[in-house]
Parts: sequence; structure tokens; C-alpha cells
Amino acid sequence: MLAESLALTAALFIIGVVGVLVHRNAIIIFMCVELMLTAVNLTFVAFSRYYGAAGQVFVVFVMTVSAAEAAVGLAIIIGIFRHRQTVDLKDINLLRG
Amino acid sequence: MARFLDSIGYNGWILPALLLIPLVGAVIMLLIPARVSPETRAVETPAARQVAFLIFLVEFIVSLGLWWSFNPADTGWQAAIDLPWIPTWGIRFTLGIDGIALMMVLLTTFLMPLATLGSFTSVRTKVRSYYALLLVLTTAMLGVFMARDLFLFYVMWDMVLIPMYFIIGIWGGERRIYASIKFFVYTFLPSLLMLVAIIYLGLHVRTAGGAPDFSYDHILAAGGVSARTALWLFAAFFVAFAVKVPMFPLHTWLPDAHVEAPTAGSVVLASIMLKMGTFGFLRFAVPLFPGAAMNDTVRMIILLLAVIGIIYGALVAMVQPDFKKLVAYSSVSHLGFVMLGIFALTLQSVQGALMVMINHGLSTGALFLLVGIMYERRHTRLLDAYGGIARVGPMFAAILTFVSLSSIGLPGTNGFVGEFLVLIGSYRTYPVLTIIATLVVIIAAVYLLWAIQRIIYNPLDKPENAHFPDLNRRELALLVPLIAAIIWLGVYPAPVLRRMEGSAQLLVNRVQAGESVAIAGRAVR
Amino acid sequence: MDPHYSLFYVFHFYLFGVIALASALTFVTRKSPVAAALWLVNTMFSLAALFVMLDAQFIGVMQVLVYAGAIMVVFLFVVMLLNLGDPSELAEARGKWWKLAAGLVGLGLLSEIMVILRVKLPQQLVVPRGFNEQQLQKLNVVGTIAEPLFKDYLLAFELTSVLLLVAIAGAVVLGRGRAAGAR
Amino acid sequence: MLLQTAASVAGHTSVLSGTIAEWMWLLPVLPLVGFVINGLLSLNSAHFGPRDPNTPGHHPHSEGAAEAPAISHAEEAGAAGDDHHAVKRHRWAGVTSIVGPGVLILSFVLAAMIWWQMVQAHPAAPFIQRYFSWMPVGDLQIDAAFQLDQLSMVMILVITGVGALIHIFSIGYMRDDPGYPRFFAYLNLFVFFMLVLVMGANYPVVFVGWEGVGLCSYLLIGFWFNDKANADAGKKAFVVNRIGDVGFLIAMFMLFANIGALDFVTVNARAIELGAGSALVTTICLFFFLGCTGKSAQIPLYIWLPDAMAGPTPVSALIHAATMVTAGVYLIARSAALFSLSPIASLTVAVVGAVTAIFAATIGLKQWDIKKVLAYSTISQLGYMFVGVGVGAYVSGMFHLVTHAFFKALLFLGSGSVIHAMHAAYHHTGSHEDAQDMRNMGGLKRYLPVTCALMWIATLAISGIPPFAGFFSKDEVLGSVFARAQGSTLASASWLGIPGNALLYAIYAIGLAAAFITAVYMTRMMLYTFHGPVRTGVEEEKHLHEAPLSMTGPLAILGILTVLGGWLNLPEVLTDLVPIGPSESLAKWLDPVVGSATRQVAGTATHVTASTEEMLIGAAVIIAVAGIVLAFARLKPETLTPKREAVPEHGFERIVAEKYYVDEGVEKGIVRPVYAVSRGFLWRLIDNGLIDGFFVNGSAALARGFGWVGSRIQTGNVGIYAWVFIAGVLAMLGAFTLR
Repeated sequence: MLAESLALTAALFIIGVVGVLVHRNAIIIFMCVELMLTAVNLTFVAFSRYYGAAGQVFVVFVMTVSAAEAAVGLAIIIGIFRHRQTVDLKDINLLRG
Repeated sequence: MARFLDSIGYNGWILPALLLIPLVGAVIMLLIPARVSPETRAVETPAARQVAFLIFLVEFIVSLGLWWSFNPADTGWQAAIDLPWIPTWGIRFTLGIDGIALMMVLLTTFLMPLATLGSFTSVRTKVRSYYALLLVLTTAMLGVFMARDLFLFYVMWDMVLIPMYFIIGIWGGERRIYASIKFFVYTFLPSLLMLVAIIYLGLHVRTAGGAPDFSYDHILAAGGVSARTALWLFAAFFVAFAVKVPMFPLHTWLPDAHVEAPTAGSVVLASIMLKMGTFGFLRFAVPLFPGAAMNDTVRMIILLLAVIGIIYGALVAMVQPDFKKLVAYSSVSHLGFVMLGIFALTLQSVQGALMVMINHGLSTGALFLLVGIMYERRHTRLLDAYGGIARVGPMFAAILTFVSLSSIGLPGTNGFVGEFLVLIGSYRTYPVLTIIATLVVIIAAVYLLWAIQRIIYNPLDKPENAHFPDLNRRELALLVPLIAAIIWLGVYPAPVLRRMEGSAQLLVNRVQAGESVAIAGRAVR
Repeated sequence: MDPHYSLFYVFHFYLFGVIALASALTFVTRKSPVAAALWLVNTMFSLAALFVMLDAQFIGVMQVLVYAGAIMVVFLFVVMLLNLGDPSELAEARGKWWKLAAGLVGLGLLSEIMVILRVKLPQQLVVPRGFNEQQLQKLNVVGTIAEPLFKDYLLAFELTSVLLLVAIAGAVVLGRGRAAGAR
Repeated sequence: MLLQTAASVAGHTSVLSGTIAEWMWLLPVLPLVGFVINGLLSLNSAHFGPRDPNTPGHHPHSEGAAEAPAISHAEEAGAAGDDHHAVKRHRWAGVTSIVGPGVLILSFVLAAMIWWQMVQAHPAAPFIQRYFSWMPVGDLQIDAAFQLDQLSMVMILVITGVGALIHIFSIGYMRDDPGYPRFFAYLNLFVFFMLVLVMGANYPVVFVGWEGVGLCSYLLIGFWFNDKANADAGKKAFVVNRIGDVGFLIAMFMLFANIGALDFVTVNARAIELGAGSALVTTICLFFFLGCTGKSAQIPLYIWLPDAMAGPTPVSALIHAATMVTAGVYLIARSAALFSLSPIASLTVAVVGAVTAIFAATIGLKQWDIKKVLAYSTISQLGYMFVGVGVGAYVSGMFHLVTHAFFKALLFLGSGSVIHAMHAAYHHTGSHEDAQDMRNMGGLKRYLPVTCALMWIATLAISGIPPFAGFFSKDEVLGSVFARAQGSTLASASWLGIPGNALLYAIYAIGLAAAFITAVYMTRMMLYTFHGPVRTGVEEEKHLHEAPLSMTGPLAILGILTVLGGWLNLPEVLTDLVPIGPSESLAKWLDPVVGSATRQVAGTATHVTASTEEMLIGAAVIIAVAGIVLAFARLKPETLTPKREAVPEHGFERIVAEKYYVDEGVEKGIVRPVYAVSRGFLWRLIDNGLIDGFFVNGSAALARGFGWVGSRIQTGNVGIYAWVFIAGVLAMLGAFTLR
């Protein structure tokens, strides 16, 4: 089932990417990112069957990190919303030098 | 003495200790409690400078043992240590000193306390960070002199830039930002070239395990890069070091950096950091690529640049209205002597170059300290703002005169020994260039005597100079050691020369051998 | 590669795979955050199932708990908090051409990855000879992960815990918003 | 290596080892101790002069401003920053008065004892003492070693003896100067370096003294630094000397490169390896001579000496007449082994000496500043010494050096006491007249009888009137020139195409002419200073007075020496006529050192016959007398007007009075251009403009430009970034796929 898992991973990941590209809603973009992460987890797990449990360990790490990321990211979004009353990326260009 | 040092296993731990003490000191500095003074709302850390001075003093005293523990007869690495650092890339934490490094290390540890003492009253803001940076800087500079691993050397080499960048940029003069950025970019870009060359060498010389190997000795032993490649690698090293020296025409960062830097910054910059450049030539550029370095064309170009730098620096120094700038340009001239000595490549000239490195450290360091003292009193460095100081500050005048004389190489002071050896050695290989370089003896007299005349002689016709306070105890305590060293090295340099002779001889032999090999190789191809 | 999978197993594997894909697609096409979030939860569930089928039961459980459970709930909370639930509130998503380009890019990426999977993978992926897929099951489910996690990766584990702590702190600080900013 | 062997040979087998000569290191160390003590005393700013620079300048002059050269700008000197109300004795003056001269007297006594030892022992080889290894680098082994032989002994005696006298003189002369201890500190330091110079056993050690004395002369010329002119003069002296020092250095480099050692024993032993008359040895000698022209104020580097008169008069007497300026002569005598190998170099020395002698003498004719007259006469007399050593008559050169030290020191100190008197007078009346201009003097013999008498002795001596010292030495020099014109290596050599013997006759003629002019201008000086009516001014005249004993005492001693100095080296022809003493004693004394070199040069040139010699002597005497008579006949002190209503000369006289405009030429031709090029071209254009402006900041500007372009792309919209990012991924994956 390795090949299938990888294919599925790829598909889900690409979907996440496309979502990031398409959407302007910061929250949805976040969700897309989560999707991508999970997709990668699938790869880890699939491989872990052949190469030992280390892969699964990494899944644990990925989850932790993504949880942390979600927490902070959402907090940031809230902050931005407080200031700008929007989560529309078009209106958020603080990065502009 | 030596027996006592052995009994405590001095050589085993001294080098890492020397690197560690300042780092620990830096942490201590940052831990010093600060209190906000109620009236001025300024952060005050009264003890900071004394603590810093103490740390530097300890460092110096500890390092002093090297003088006795060093064995002049042994031309190999001494007090060497070797620890794995990044094994997968074959990078090791290897330290060691030879006669050349010994003197540089001692010079550094000797000057740092004085530089600290010199900035007691001049630095008033962010005192703790200032001294912390100085301490880190010391570690980095010592690391440069001790490193036996090219990668470690590179790390230390660039680690020097960061504290100095901040020292100039935060505590500097009016144009400090410009100066600090100029200094950083100017010296950092070439060192990246050097990094490339180092990596190439590391990959070229592989360990048994196939990992790259950055060990100096291995690279030296391996050799075997083609003449063309050697030329490119040498060029990379050359640019990095030549900027640091600085060689004409890569010297223009120096005046700005010197003028804007705070006193201690200038002292460190002139007395130690410039030596890193010449040290680099002695330790890396020349021995690693003798074929390239001693290639007639390359050698001639470098020697010409050196001689041009000698004369040019002196002539430009002659017309500087700003005393600090004058001293900065005189450094260009002096370091030109070092380059001349290194590339003339006779035992005398190389030894002389080493002496000039030490002497310039002492004399110019003292000069910058004196400039700082003047600046603190009158808040100007323009020569024309002074005049007749000798009448109100005889001690200042006497010391300034003495230091200037040592800087222009009056016999009996250290300056003479170095220049004399360089010239007498260079004459054997490059008589014409040497004769030209000798002319700087005149120009040096012109610019420094003219300068000190405008400062301490002439009528005392400016009211604000009338109350120029003479040196106080701290300033005396700061200058007297330097003067003692200047006289000692001028009258009895033999011990120093003897300690350096082995390494210098080894260098000369090695390069001449390598050169002949390279030539033979060229002939074969 | 793996001949002896029961049809039952294969069927369910594909089933969950398709569900995951389908709900993921619907997820990206939603405009309302709430809807999107729910479809994403769906995807997560099916992925959890796949994990279980791939002998990573523990991960499967985690997937349900952490993702479907915790993270997505947080998302929904935020959506409610800022009451962005109503799509009309949010500006219209990107234009047609934009979506088309995105889709093309996606297809491009997908095709590339597929090519790699087909061509490169067989050469470069060497499955250890005589590997017994069931060997993982010999160990107990949690031990499988716990052993490496607390032996080889102990430091990393501890660091992640610190990371989480920092994240929490950061989230709190940021979340307190202007009140925090004032001080 | 060589040095050690040589030293051990010379040192251990020397008859002097184990005697008091072992203590010779004490000779220089004593003055050094004096320097340290006085130096520390002088570091007491309370007595360094007024703290308030705005002291109104109407105070009468202190010593300081009064002796500034070209006192014409007395107003500046008087304006600001001047030692006026500081004319009070330094707190430590008492200590200094004991220490300063004391150390000199001590080391003179020691020198005398060592000399006596040598007289007994007659050492054939120099007595060398190695103290420590100074610069040991591979085959370059330079030791801190002293060498004692007859030559250095003569110099030591002159330095310590005359030096001691001048120190004593200074007690009275500098009494009221606020820089009293500083003065003696410098003076002691000078003596230290001078002794190092003459005692050094190798060229580098000599060079230490060589530059050290230059330093002291710099410090002492600029002693009254309140007047910019003095400080400038000091700087000028040092820089010009340094030009010479370059020659010295290069000569050392060449010696080391070709002989591999720099100590005298080895060099003298192996000089012949350079090849007699070879271009190499000639070059070496010429570079050494360049050093000598700097130190001994010969053409073209003489320009610093007249300005050096800015220093206090004792300094002029000690450094710029008796000792330091003769170092060049000493160096050539010391390097006789080298010079004797190169006729061309030797002839060059002689020619330069002769030209300098007459050139400076003519300038001396038109000087009004009494010290300037003496300065130019010093240059001219140094010319004689170089003629002597140039023609290989090293003894005669040294002989003239010694006698000149006597009578020129006497002249300077005499002028010092004159200036002292003049100055005191002007001081009382608060006048700003020039205390050194002879036009303001006249008829002083009534007030300064002792000084006048002694200075007349010295004048006769320098003019070459028997039986005074100058007569014998000058005659010796000229006689040896004449003698060398036949059969010597010089006579056979050709210098720039001129046959040597013709050249030598020409030099002899020039020497006679210079002697004539010397007689004229010295008599002129005496006439204008001491005779005729007093032009000092009615009021001032009351305050003229003879100097105190502490000043006249040394004068008297020098006077005696001036009278008897000739006995050092009486010519045989004289002792044959009247047996008044041993003949050629100095020649015999110096024979171990310079004898062989002298013979090497002289070749077959024997001493001229007695009759010829008597004729030469006669000619010299007649010339000198003629000069004096002429001066008396033509110069009318009565017609002279004080400086303030003096009319400037015109025509050739003016050119001479303006010293042939050499200083102006140097200023306009060399100094200004160098400054202009350095400032305008090197600094502003190359450094700031090209390197910094174009390359450094230019590249920075370039980078900034690119940065600006780049910043336009950064819209800050995350969506766009994502697109770019993904595009990148796409591309990379694509590349990976197609590979």
C-alpha cells in the first residue's frame, strides 16, 4: 500500500497548496496548511511500516508543531483582526518594506 | 618558573583558558546589576569598568606564563590541544601557538587591559555591553592567533568583526554609522572569498574517512593543488588579508574606522586587528601557496604595493589636519613595512616584520590612547586647535614626544629595531625597493614632528588650552607600561627575537623549499 | 510489492482514500470557513482511519484527538469569535482566471510528483529485503512509538514540549491584544 | 659570530682589560643618570611657564624670546605665550646646578683616568666590551658593545672636557630660565648619546648615538618653543639630519649585504674584499658621506645649522660647534679603512668640504647676527675638516676638529656672554631691540674686557695666526692637501674626468682663499662688536656689564686651550727649528687607528720637503694677516648705524646677505610642492576621490540601486509571495523530474 499512500499524500498536499493559492481568507489558508501537514504525516506513517517506528515518532513531532503553529497563528489572526477588522490577506501587507 | 608551570600542567589548559576567560567575563559583565539613577534617569553600573579591567588583568597574568613555558628551540606547535568539533565535516577545535602566535597573543593580552583602562572615562553609556563586547572581541582575536584549523580560524576571523562593528557603531563619533558599516562590509566581503578558498582546501584534502579535513597541518602537508588553482586560492586569501592589513589601495576603511571608533576601539583596531592581516599572510597565505606567493610577478606586485603604501601612507599622513587620521595613515605606512619584510623573505626581514607588528601595536596603541586623552580634554582632534601644551602639560608633552619618536623609529626605541631589521633584510633580495622604502624615514619625521609641534610646542595662544590638565594617575598608569615596553624592545629585543626566530626560520625555509618545488613543477609541465 | 493483502483490506483502504480526497476537494472549494472546517475534519477522520490500517494505531488515535479534536475546534472557536461564519462578510475569493491558474499549477505539481513516484521511486526506494510487515504488530501499539521517542529522540521530545509551552505563552500574549500592547 | 671572535681577540688580549678601562660603560651612563634626574625634576608643570597664555606682551624680554632667531618678530614672541613673568628660578634649580654639570665633571675625570691608562698601555688593538646581544637574527649579530681606542679617546676627552666647561657656563647663563632643569636634562642626554656615538663598536650602535644627538639638538633648538620659529628650526634640523641618516642606513645595508657584519673590527679587516677603488666601496662611502653632510652641515645639507642658532648659546657652543657637528668627521676617520679604498669618494669628500668652506665663508661676510656669523664660520671650518679627512690626512682632520672645538666653543660662549650683557641691558630698559645684531653693539670692549680679550684670541686662532691652535691645525690640513697632490692614490685618480692632482691643487687654493675670507669676516665681527662707538643706546649702555665668574671661568680655560691647543700636534719642521715640544704627538697617538689607512691613501706621497712646508706656512700666515689687515683698513665701525635705521643691502651684497636664497629655493622648490602633491593629489584625489569615492562608495551606491529595484517587487501581499514560492517549487520539481 506504499505507492497508494504516497499518491494520496501528493494529492492531498497539492489540494492544500491550491487552497493556499486560491483563498484570501487567512483562516482557511491556515486550514490548508494543516491539511498539507497531515498529508505529509501519511507519508511518514506509510514509510514507517518498512523502516521502523521512527517515522511515527516524527508524526508526533509534526502534530505538536502544527498544534503550536495553529495556536500562535490564530492568535496572530485575532490580533490582526482587532487592528484591521478583517482577515483578508489582500488588505494585510505589513510585509511591504 | 618553567618547572612550576609544568607542575600545574600549564601548557595543557592555557590556550582554551585564554579563550574562555573573556567569554565568562562577558557573561559576568552582563550580570552586573544596574540601577537607574533617580536624577539623570541614566542606567548606572558603577562597578562594570573595574570588573572588566580586573578580568583583562587576570587574562594577562594568566597568559604571561606562556613567555616562560614557550620553548624557543621547538619550532612545532606548543601548548597544543585538539578536540573534535563538527566531525562529519572534519572540522576540529585545534589550538596551538608557535613563536609568531606567542608574541601576538601576549601583545593582545597586554594591550587589552590598557585599552580598557583608557576608556574608563570616555565610555559612559551602555557600559556593561561595551566591556562585554570588548571581552568577546578579545576571545575572537586570540582565537585567530591560536587556531590550527582553517575553519575554526575563519569563524574566529569573522567573529572579530561583530563586536568591533557594534563598538564603532554605538560608541563611535559623529559619522559612526557610516564608518561601522564601511568597516564591516569592506572587511567582510573579502573574508567570504577566503571562506570559499578554505572550503576548497578542506574538500581537496580529505581524511581517511573521506570527510573533508580543515586541519592546517594536513593541508600544509598535502599541498598538491595545481599551480593555477593555487594562484586563485592565494588570491582569495590575499584579498581577505590585504584588506585587513590594510595594503594600498585597500586601506580606505581604516581612517574612517579609526577616527570614528572610541579610543579602545582604535587601539584594538590598530594594535591587534591589523596584525591579524599580516599574521594571516605569515600563517596561511604564504606557507600554503609558496608557489603562488613567490611567483615573481605576484611577489613583485605585492612588494610594489607595499612600498607604495609605505611612502603613500606617510605622505598622506603628513597633510592630515586630524591627529587621529594622521596616526591612521601612518599605520598604513608601518604595515607596508611588514608586508615588505614578509615578501622580501629573508630571516632578518621576516623577523623585522614581526618586530614591526609588535612595535606598531605598542607605539600606535599608545598614540591612540594619547589622542583619546587629548580628545577627552578638548573635544577636538584637529591639530590646529592645540599649541603650546608642553607649557601646561609637561608630562603629557614628554610622553607624546617619546611615543612619537618610537613611532618614527628612533634608535633606542622599539620602532628602530623593527624597521632596521626589515630594511636590512629586504636589501639582500630587493635593494632598490628597500632604498625607496628607506626614504620614509624622512617623511615620518616630517609628519609626526610637525604634528607634535602643533600640539605641544608653538605659542600657547588659545585660551582653552591654557587649562589643559596634565596626565592624571590613571592615564600615567596606562601609559607607563607601554613606555617601559617600548624602551625594553628598543634596547634589549633579543629575548623576543629569539622566541620568534625558530618559527621565522621555519617559514623562510618552508617557503623557499615550496617555491623551488613549484618552480620545478612548472618546469616539468 | 505487497501481494498478500486481502481484498477487504484493499477495498477499505481505497474507500477511505477516496473519502479523504473528496472531502479535501470540497474543503478547498468552500467559501464559508465553517463549512471548510467541517469538511477538513472529515478528511482528518478518514486519514486517521488510513493510519490505523497502516498499523499506526496510536497515530490514528492522536490524529483524531489532536487534529479533528483540538486543532479544528480551535479554528471553529476563532471563526465564531470573530464571527466570520457568514461568507458574505468576507470579500469574494479570487477571480476565475486566478482559480484556473491555481488549478493548473496544482495539476502541474501533481503530475510532476506522480512522474517522480512512478519513475524515480522504484529505483531509489529500496525496501529492506525479507521485511515482514507484521513485525510492527509484534510490539504493542504504544511501545512502538514510545521506545524510540523516549530513547533516541528524548532531547527532541523535550524541546517540543518547550516549544509548546512557548507557543501557549505567545498565544496568550498575542491573544490579549490591545490590553497587552498598551503595556 | 665574527664579532664575538673579533671581540674576544681584541677584548681579552687587550692590555686594557682588567684596568679602569673596564669602567668605560660608566662614561655614558653618568650623563644618562643626570638626564633621568633632571628630566624628572623638569616634569613639574608649576614651573613650566605661565598658565595664562594671555599674558600681555609688554613685559621686557626673558632669555626665551630674546634669543629667538630673526628676533625681528619680537612682537610675536612677545605677544602671547611667553615666559615673561615666569622669569624666576626653577624650584629645583639648586639640585640641577649640582647634578647637571656634576655628572659631566665626573665622567671627564673618569675619561682622563682611562686616557692615562691608554698612554701607559699603548694598546695596538681597540679594546672592545660586549654588554649584551642587541639584534641577533641569524647571520646578523649586532651587539650592544663599546669600543675604546685612541680615536674614540680623543673624542671622549673633547666631549666630556668641553662639555663640562659648557655645562658650568650654562649654570650662569640659564640661571633665570624657568626651563632650567629641562635644559640640563637635554644637555646631559646629548652628552650620553654623543658618547655612545663615539664609543660604539659597530655601526648600528654608532647610529643610535648618531640619531640620538640629532634628537637632542632638535629638543634644544626648540628649547624656547613658545616662538614658532624656534620649533620650526628644531624640526628643520631633525628632518635635514634624517635625510643624511637615510644615507647612513643604506650604507649599513650595503655593508651587511656584502661583508655580512657591521662591527668595525670585522669591517676594517674585510673591507679590502670589497675591492680597492671598486664602484661598490665608492657607493658605500658616498652614502656614509651623505650621512656626514647631514650631521656636519656640509653642502647640500648645511641649511639647518644657521637656523639651529635658535637654541640657547651654550647649545650652539656644545652641539653646533664643538661636538655633534663634528660627528661626520669622526665617522669618516672611523671608516678610514673604507674611504682609503675609494679615491673617488675621498676626493668627493674633499671637494665638498672645500666648496662648503668657501661658500659658507662668503655668506659669513654679510651676516649681522653675531651667532649667524659664527654658525657660518662653523660650517666653513667643518669644510676644512672634511678636506683633511677627504685627502686621507685623517690626523689633520681630527686635529682641526679638536682645536676647532676649543676656539669655536670659546667664540660661541663669548658671544653668549655678549648677548647676555646686551640682553640684560635691554631687559632693564624694556626695549625690544635685537640683542644679537652686531649693528646694535659696538664698543663693548669697555664693558666686557675679559670676553673681548678671550674672543680676540679665538679670532686669531680661527684666522690661523701663529702660535694659536687654529694656525697649526689649519696649516696641517692645507699642507697635507698640498702633499697629497703628488704620488698619492688620489692624485692618480680622476674625479668626474678631472685629474686628481689638479683637483687637489684647486682644493688647496680654495682653502687658502677661504682662510683669507675667514680672517676678514671674523675680524669684522670683532670690530663691529667690541670696537668703535657704542650703538646699544644711551640708556641701555648704563646696564652693560661683564658676565659672572661662572661664565668667564670656562671662557678663560677655553682661552688657555686655544692658545696651547697647537702643541697637540706640532709640525716637525717647527720642532726642528725650535724644540718647544714633541712633534706630531697626535699623529703618533692616532697611528694605530688611522695609520694604515693614511699610508694607503698617501701611497708614495711623502711629507713635502721642509723648505716647501715653510713656504706653505708662510703663505698661510701672510694670507691670514692680509685678511685681518684688510678688515681693519676697510671696515669702519664708526659709519655703522643701529639696526633700526639700517638700510638693506642691494645687488650682490644682498644676495650674499640673503644666503644666496638657498632656504627660499628649498622651500619653494621642494617643501611646498611635496605638500601640495600630498594634499591635493594623493589625499583628496586618489584617496578620497578615486578609491573611496568611486570604488568603495560607488559600489555601495550600485548595491543600493539594485536594492531599490528589488524593493519595488515586494508588494507585501502574502498571496503574491505564495505564488512566487509555489512557482519556484514547480520549477525545481520540474527540473528534478526531467533529470
